Amino acid sequence: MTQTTDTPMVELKGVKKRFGDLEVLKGIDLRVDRGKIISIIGPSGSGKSTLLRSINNLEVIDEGQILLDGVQVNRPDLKGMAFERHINHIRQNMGMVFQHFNLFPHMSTLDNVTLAPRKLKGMETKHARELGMELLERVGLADKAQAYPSSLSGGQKQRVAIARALAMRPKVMLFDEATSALDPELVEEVNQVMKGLAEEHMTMLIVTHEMGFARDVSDWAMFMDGGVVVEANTPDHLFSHPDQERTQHFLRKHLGAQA
Amino acid sequence: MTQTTDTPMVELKGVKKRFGDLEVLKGIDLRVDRGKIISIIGPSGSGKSTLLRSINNLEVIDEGQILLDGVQVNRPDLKGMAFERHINHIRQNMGMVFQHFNLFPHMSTLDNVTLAPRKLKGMETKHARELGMELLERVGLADKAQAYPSSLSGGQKQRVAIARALAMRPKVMLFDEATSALDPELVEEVNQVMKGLAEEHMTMLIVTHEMGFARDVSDWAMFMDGGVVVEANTPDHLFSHPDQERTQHFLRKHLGAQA
Amino acid sequence: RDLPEIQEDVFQVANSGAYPPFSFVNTDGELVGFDVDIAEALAEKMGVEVNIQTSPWNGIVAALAGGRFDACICSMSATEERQKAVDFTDPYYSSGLSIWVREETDDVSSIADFEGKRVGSTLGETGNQWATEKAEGRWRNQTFQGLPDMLNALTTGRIDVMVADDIPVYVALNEDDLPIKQVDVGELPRFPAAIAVQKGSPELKEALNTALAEIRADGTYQEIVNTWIGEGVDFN
Amino acid sequence: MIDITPLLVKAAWVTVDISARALFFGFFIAAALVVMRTARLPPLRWLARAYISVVRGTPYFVQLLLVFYGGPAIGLRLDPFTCGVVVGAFNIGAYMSEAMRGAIESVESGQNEASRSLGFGRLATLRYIILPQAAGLMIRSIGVLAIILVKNSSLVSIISVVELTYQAQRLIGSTYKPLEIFTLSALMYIVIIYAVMGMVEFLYRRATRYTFR
Amino acid sequence: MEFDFTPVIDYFPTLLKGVGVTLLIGLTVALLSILGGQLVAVISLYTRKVVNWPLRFFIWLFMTTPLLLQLYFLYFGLGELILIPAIVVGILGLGFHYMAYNADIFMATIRSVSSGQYEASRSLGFGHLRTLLYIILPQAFYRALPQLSNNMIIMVKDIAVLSAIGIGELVYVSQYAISITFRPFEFYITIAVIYYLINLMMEAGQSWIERRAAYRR
Ligand SMILES: Nc1ncnc2c1ncn2[C@@H]1O[C@H](COP(=O)(O)OP(=O)(O)OP(=O)(O)O)[C@@H](O)[C@H]1O
Ligand SMILES: Nc1ncnc2c1ncn2[C@@H]1O[C@H](COP(=O)(O)OP(=O)(O)OP(=O)(O)O)[C@@H](O)[C@H]1O
Ligand SMILES: [Mg+2]
Ligand SMILES: [Mg+2]
Repeated sequence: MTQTTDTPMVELKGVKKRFGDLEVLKGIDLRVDRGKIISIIGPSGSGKSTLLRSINNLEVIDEGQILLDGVQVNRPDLKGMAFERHINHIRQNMGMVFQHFNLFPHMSTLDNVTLAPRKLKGMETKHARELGMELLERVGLADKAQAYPSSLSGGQKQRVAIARALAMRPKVMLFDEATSALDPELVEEVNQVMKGLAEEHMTMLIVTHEMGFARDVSDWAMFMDGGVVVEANTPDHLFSHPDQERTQHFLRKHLGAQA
Repeated sequence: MTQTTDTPMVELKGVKKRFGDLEVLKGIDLRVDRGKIISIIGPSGSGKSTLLRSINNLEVIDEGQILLDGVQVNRPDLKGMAFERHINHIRQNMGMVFQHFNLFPHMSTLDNVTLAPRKLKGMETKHARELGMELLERVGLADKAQAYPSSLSGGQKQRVAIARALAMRPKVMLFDEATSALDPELVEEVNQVMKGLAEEHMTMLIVTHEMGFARDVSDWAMFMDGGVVVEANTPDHLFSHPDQERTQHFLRKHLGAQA
Repeated sequence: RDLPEIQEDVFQVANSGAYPPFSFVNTDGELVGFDVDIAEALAEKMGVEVNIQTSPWNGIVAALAGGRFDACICSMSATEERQKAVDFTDPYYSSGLSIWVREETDDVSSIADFEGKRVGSTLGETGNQWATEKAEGRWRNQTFQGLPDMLNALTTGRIDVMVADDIPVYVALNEDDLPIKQVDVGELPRFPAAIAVQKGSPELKEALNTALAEIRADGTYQEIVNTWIGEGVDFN
Repeated sequence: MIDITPLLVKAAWVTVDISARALFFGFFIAAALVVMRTARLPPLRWLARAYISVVRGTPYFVQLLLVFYGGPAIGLRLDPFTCGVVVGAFNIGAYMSEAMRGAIESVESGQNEASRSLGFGRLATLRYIILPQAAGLMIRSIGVLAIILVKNSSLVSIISVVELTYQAQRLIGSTYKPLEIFTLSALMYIVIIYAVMGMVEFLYRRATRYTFR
Repeated sequence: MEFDFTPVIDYFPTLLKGVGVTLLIGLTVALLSILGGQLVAVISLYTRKVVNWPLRFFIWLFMTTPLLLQLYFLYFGLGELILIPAIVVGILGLGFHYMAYNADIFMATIRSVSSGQYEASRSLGFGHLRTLLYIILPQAFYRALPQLSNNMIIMVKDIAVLSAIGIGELVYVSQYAISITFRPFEFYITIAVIYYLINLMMEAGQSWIERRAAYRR
């Protein structure tokens, strides 16, 4: 799966997705280079979650192509076990943090984090625990290692979800509003973590409603509405002088604060 | 339950709550007057959700008193059916929007919204539908009235949860990060809705991580950390010149943006 | 209940209904058999109205003890242990154990030859107890719920030797030509079959004994034997 | 073979009749037990728990024998059929209450909280929110219990109710045709239980419709 | 009616042997039917119709026919072809029977685990099977527990049906003793007490797992 650095890490070509009559993605094109952070903003229901889920093949797209590091993710030609092997391999290189966290309720926090490295990479328990504790430390939850998800606060759950995704050391991380339940201090810390990861060439796609966060953290920003990409640009440009009227309207509040 | 307007709408006196060994609320005092919006901010795990849940008696507090419009909510003296009647009555006057939304998955969006007025207030179906559609309109979801929660996006779910809580026309609304999944445009709209409600004398307690939102919308702001109220003041004061170092540290990012 | 109460009411009699030719349900759904006819003859002599019902064998003692009926005319062997729990009348016939093997079996001619074989008997019958007590680890006992199962097991080779009350097997052989044969292994115990009544009903027991003697004396008894067991079989 | 079929059909109807009645009454006993188990008065909870424990803990046929033969001693003289229905209902009720409790507990706690916070009482919450979501698992569990009830109804023969299995055994005793009669009675059980399964499947699909939207 | 428990005491060693057989069969069948039930549920939920049709039919057969008939068929019917030892027939018959019941419950609880759990595991790179194994089945198991324990408690008592093929479990040995001593009530009360003790152990196990599960919801 190693390609020259010219290959974009994530590439989408004309991706379309329908739910029944509702076309949620209407032909999305996107290129994300290695080690870049791209943020995706847009109104509720515009298809942001669906886009991330499609990249991870949790939604099977109807048209178009999705490539991870040059390898095609959606493979309508592969069937059964062959596709199964293919997609599991792909997904091990992608970490996803869900809008609803989806922690495993029957496992302690630490087990949530270490399950994948232990079972998928065959990491020894001891080593996995060290890694897990290190990650929990990083998100400020070392003291909750033995707690079960049901006793965690919203922000704590979210941080466990982030740690769980990071534990596989994926090439790409997909965050679906992964900072919405984080307080400003933690946003700052998570921001640092992300920048650190980007320096280690991890690529990140972040769906967020927090314009300030998007602006701070990302290398590229994309505004979606109604299943299409309205505008994509550097965050500075997009957040300060959006070209499209639709974007201006959406960011009015934010632009107001800027002015 | 009607009292003179001097009676605070919500009052907490020395509220303490423990989970096993962990003391999550360490004696909280709070007064919220009728028609006021108060926002509660604080780091993750500081006890904000627990506080709201305690006001609604979803967590039974260990010490202290909680009063709604002069009537005591927690009543350790009442047992069995008597308490049951008491608390159901109290809760009908309080709307709550959960951090995880908790929509009813077996009902359409519209039914989620109209269930309580129909069954608790005996509102006729026709009338309830009108009310429900009006509320869904207000949160921009009239077209999803017949959809089931599983097909809604994160922001859409959150708006249904808000509409559901509003349908009972409560005196007090408790929002637990009720705007975290809303995009800026909707935040603006929800903000308008809230202000409108406040003018109709609805009292609101809002837990949020969005300092901008908190500052804009609220009449009073409270900063919590480690189960205690560190500082409470007008939003202008709290967000611009917090008195406590802890608050300054927490708001550093926000203060920086201000400067 | 003792006799006076029964005379005012109905004499309730039970059998298992699954032990041909003594008691069974015929293809018209009627309960018939040797035990049934005996019960009717006795009731006539005693001048009481009778009702004959079935009760599964494994619950029949409980039912008698629990007072669901007054007497069990059900081909029950009157053993000593049982006499501690219920009262028995005089025997109304005596049955013997018999030993059966498959036709091709030729190495069984005495009890000693059971050694190492699989021996079947029916749960709750005297043959079962006999086989269990005699085995002393020399052979393996297997127990069945009823004669049909056991016959099946013998013919399919699940057991090598079958210990059973003789009459029912003869009747079964009349119905169906089975590849089995009886072997003589010498002296086998014979058990007197008697009517069981609840403890503490001496008058009923007396009346039954009197009636038994009467049907024996007037030939009714032999008629019933002729009908169900065979012409001229001496059944004492 | 033809001549005994009506006898078996009649006995099969006894099996259906006794099971259906036991299931019907058992359902209400179970519902009462579930309510008692969550009651606020501790003695009620203990009583329910003890009842469930004892009834599940002892064999059905012993319960039948005790009530049928022991009953008259305390003035409870039931005819065999009634006794089968009553003991069956109280027996299956204990199991069913556990099945119901399990289904109810499988609904996420957030659902209960959301409903309570709207002002719904415990019963209304159960009625409108919890039961509709628990219904799927509940129907399947009760379905399994109903099937077991039909099959175990053969145990009531011990108190001399002539139901399908006992009738078959009696007829085998007189005809010496075990294979034919067992096959015939098996077919009847298949028909009865297949009907139960069909009903369960229908109700289950209805109850879980929303998960497929 | 007077009670006299001396015969029970005389036969107590025999009864204990019967208890041993009951427990042994019970444990084996519990294991077989729970693990097998999960397997069957998974196969019938997740494989194509052609694959799972025979399995479903097999399950359907065990669901619809009484245990006694199944045992007769396995013991006598198949006996024409191969002689399977009674104990094996008993364990298989009982095992398959309860496997069918358990599978039915597992199918319902597996489906009740939210799709988010499945997706979260898949997105970590776990395949379908391992997702089932680590994520779905444990949660489905917890939810199935009350009905599962119902099934297992009924199963323990159904072991008595095995006496039909001559297996010397508890009820069988007591009926033997009753046929000799004619003391039904004393013996039935005794076995009721023994079963109750077994049941107490099972209930203790159930509530132990349930407490853990409640914590992990
Ligand atoms: N049921 C519970 N059992 C044990 N501990 C709990 C339970 N619920 C909450 N806690 C703990 O109580 C503390 C406060 O939780 P709470 O949910 O009130 O935090 P919060 O301020 O809402 O945080 P966030 O902003 O992350 O939502 C946390 O440390 C949490 O782990
Ligand atoms: N399973 C589904 N079936 C039908 N419609 C769906 C389904 N999932 C999503 N949708 C619809 O697709 C649209 C896009 O949803 P998506 O979750 O991608 O929005 P989003 O941009 O993530 O919004 P938000 O910011 O509110 O999370 C919404 O209108 C939603 O109702
Ligand atoms: Mg989304
Ligand atoms: Mg919270």
